Amino acid sequence: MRLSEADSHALSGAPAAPNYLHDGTTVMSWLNTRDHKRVGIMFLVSVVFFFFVGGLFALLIRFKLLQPGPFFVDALSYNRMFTLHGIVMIFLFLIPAIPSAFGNFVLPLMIGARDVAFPRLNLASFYLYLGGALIAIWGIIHGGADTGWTFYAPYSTTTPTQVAPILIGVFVIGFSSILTGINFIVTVHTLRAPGLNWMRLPLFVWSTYATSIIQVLATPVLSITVALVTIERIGGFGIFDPARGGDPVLFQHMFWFYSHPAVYIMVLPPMGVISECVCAFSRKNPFGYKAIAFSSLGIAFVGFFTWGHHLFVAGQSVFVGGAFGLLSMFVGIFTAIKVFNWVGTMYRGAISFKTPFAYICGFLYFLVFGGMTGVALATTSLDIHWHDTYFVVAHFHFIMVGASVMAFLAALHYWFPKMFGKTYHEGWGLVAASLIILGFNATFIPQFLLGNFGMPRRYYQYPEHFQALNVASTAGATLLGFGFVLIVIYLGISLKWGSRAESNPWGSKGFEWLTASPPPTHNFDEIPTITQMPHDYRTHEPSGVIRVA
Amino acid sequence: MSHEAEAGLPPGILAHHFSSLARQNEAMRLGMWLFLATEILLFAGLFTGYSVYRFQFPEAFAECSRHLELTLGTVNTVVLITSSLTVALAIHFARTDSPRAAAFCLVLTLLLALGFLGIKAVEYSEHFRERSLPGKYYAFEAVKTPGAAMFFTLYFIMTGIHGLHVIAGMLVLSWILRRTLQGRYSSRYYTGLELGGLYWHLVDLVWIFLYPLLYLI
Amino acid sequence: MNQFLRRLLFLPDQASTFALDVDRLHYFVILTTFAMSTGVGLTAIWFFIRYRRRSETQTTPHIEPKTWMEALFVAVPLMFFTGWFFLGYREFVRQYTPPIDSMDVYVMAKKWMWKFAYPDGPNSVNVLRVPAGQNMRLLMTSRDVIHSFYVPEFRVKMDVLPGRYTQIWFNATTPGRYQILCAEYCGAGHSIMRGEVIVLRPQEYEDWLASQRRGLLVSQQDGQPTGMDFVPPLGNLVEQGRRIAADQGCLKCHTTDGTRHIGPTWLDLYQRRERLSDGSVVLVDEAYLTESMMDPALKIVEGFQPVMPSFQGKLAGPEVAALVEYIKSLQSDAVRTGPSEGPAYAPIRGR
Amino acid sequence: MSESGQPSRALHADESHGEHSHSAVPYLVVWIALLFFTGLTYLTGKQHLGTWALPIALIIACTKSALVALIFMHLRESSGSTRLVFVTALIFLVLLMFFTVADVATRFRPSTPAGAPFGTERSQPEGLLEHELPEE
Repeated sequence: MRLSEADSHALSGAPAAPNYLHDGTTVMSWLNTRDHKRVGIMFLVSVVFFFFVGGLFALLIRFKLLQPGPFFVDALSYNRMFTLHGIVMIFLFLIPAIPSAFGNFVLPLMIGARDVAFPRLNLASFYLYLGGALIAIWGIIHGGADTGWTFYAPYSTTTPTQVAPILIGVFVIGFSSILTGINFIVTVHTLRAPGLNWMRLPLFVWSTYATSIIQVLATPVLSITVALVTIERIGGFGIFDPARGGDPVLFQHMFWFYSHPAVYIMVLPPMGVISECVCAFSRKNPFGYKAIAFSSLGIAFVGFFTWGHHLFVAGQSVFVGGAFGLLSMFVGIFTAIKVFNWVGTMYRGAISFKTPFAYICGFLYFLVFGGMTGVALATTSLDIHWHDTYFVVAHFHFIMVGASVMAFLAALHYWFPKMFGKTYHEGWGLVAASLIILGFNATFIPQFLLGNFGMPRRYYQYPEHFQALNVASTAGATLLGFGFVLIVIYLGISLKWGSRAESNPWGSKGFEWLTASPPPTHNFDEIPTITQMPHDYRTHEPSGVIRVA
Repeated sequence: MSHEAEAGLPPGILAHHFSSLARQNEAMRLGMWLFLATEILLFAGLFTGYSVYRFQFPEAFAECSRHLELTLGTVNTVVLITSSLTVALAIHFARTDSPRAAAFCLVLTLLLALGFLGIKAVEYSEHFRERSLPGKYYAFEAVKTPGAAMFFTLYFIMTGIHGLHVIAGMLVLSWILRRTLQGRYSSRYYTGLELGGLYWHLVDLVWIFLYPLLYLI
Repeated sequence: MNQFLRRLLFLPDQASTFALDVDRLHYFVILTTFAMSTGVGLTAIWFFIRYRRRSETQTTPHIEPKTWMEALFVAVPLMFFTGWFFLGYREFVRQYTPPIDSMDVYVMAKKWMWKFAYPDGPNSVNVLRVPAGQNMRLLMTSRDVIHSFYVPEFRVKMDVLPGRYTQIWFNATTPGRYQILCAEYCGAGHSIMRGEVIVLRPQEYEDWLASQRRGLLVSQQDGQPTGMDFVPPLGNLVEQGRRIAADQGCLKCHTTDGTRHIGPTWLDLYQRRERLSDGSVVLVDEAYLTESMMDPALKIVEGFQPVMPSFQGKLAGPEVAALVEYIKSLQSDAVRTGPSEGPAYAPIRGR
Repeated sequence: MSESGQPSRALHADESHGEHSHSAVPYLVVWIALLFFTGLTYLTGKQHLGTWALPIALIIACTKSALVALIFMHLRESSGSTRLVFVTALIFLVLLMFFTVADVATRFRPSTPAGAPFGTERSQPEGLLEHELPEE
């Protein structure tokens, strides 16, 4: 939903109470803001823009794969396309999407704070993100890398394509991720409203807190790995060069030490969003609040122990492979706990089927299916056949598109009235949701079968017998593309001409709904004193009592 | 929100959204420690590389570390430890309301840091002279065992990145020196100085591990 | 049942001893996954229908899960997952530890082609001939970047790392032609880096070997001869090893008839327990031989002077392989009984 | 505090905590201790003890860093969360190093030949199988 600066003027036309959107409508007031809500909106706009850039690359790749032989593009540009699809989608969309866009907006509201702990740092984090993105785009324009988003040495250190600018871009975006993580951890520790102890924290705050721990502790290792590859490319120091004693598997260890926890950066905030939406739309208290909260922390910590399951087939020792396989099994347990508790939350609730709830059903199915194929991959012997085939591609797309993007859309619709004070058209919402769920299945179920059939990933040309499944997958991909475009259309329309939303359209008892929507710049006139758990629907009165402090 | 208790502070210290100065100090300290955790993990990557290659080429690493300037390395360690002391004393003087002494200690720290970089420059020039350089530039006659180039690759990358952190620490300390001279820090508010000190202590901490691993084993 | 499920899941046919066991675990895991996800989806839909919102002001009870429920949510998945793991890991260890009596083939991956060197057969490009029912071990190395040797029908895959050996083994059961695919991204030609494994009946394999040795097919080069690599087969690896030993001057110091000379004799050297100058004993295997060529001063045999120059930079992978094979062939009783490299649990060396 | 124990002789008891009466004595004492340990590690390092060199050096370095962290960086007086952050960072550092070195150590032996790696393109010219072999 392309909210350029001009749109924000149109928004302010509606005669609403003075809120953060009116508070200064010049471009400078947005670009130089200290308000966590405006930084959140700016992140949201840029994140959605990059989602469509990445999506475009995805459609080009799927279009090429219609034919087994050379078609539409040559090998080198095809390799560049899937590399840039990976980099743009992961570093520019998935990692900042929910923590920086919705986390920035909603977290201070949920804990009853006026702003994040370090507002200037928050703005710096946005500009680091934009700076890194611009450097990466400069690299893309000048030819872009053809190494895959994993930059495996020694190919990444020897290929003549423009890898260095993209590596520097990823390095800078890493800092933006670190600063956001630091900001959220300190905010949750020091800026909670009176009466809001740890056991009353909303579940979205728990999962964003756990994500921030991963962001702070894992991203530096990516920074050093990316820096070493850049040093190797420019200086020829030979740290990953096998001819000089370098060990390519060392690169993979250091890369996956970041990238596996990064997968949990991408999936934990969506789980937080789903916990909120399930409670709000089934109007019931979270079933097993402690279980869901602590399993978020569990995923954050145990996630650091399992990176070796990416190296089962990479020449890693059999003994250490077994250790990593066993540890990977425990991470699956925490996701299972969450799923059972979400479904438990629906039991004896009062479920209203709105668009976010449609995305929740999609999310649940895809998270369980994607998650369990992940655990199947971690059984070491099956990974031998599946590694680096389309089975793995389908697995992580089930989690990233099936779980993360669905939850992103659920969050977008759930907090749309809170952020913009407008309601979207429910009918179109459900149409788009069903289009996306159908298109998603049609795209990635054939890829699971392609993986079983033995088609390796990142293949420009493939043997003929894989063509049928590839054509089916491409058809599904176009359907998926239409679904996303449809969302942009009707959300954009309701931004301009949508009817005004009242302050709590869903009747949800999450803490962020205690204040007006869209909220005033200073969030709360009076900081509320929280008296009960979030989402406690036994009575009607709000879950926080506004007492004169 | 009662701000009277925090009166008597220079303007702009207490941010609007913090309830009390103690809470804001707590937040800044926690934020700084989280940043230090990222620095520790940044060097964790380098130490992993060191331990993997030391495991693969034990003789080459032992032999090469004997060709490093051990005396200069030890002097550097003493210089950094002393600079850690002077930064700690600077914080102590700020807490006991003697900003001039604190400023003097900060100047001492900056001089010691310059000394450290100077000694490092001498060592680097020595390496350039005897061609004991990383990767493809390695042409050191004294050590021919395979894996020797890898030792110097790690030596230059680890000490180089540590040197960058020393320079960053000097910039931070000189910024804090300026604010100390402006009389911003007193026993009621010295958090800014303390955070600068924390960063400098971390730089010293990393060198405490680098020194034995590179020079002595 | 197996064929039905295999075709349902689009699995390639099972042409090696691994395939059947791996596929059985595959069916168990995939069917449980499918059952669990549809179960969760259906419960969600059933809860939605059963507890849909009746009125806008409806309140709902506050329900907390009982501890046994939470324990169940943990125990059931944990049981499944650890069960899968132990079933899978047993198979993984079996698949990555080659049996002692397997026949070795040296594989060299190079940017966008595979080269195979048989110890007692010719070299070939992109075509690997294998006798059916025989355990084959592939010792693989790469010339430039990481490739990955992948034969879907054998359910076999291992990355080929530059600068070091990785090993893999399989026992092809049904004769036929199976595609070798490169599974690790290695540049523009990653998707056309395809070879072929031709599984022959043991008798056919012997005939093919004999014809190769007689040089009948000297001119016909296996697989598609690429321009720069036209290679007339020049006898097998052992002969090439002998020729290199002569050219590089190895035989000036090492004798092949057992007599002591400047360097230790090569007769019966393979699998011998050498006593080193520092008193420790080392088993002579491929790794020790490679290491001694690249870094002779590292381990000196007792009673010999460290005069051997290092061949680092002078010998390429296949040359090293040829020399190792030649040394292996110098057995007094001329029958090579030496076991191939054992599993990865050999004692960890290094200070 | 899970950091390794205090050095035996360095700190004496009369360390007072008052905001104004903060004394500089502990800093000086810690400084002397650090110099002592640097000397200790210098001497043990010079003797090149072989297999015991690494553990000793690491123990001394850990004690020195514990001293710096506890006293110079005021970890002793700071709240539980900052200590937790420091300890977690150390745990993950050890975790990354342990599994990576364990992998290199228990790998299929010829996979990491002690001598320089062979057979890679750039380390030497084109190899044997091609036509350079001298004719019979």
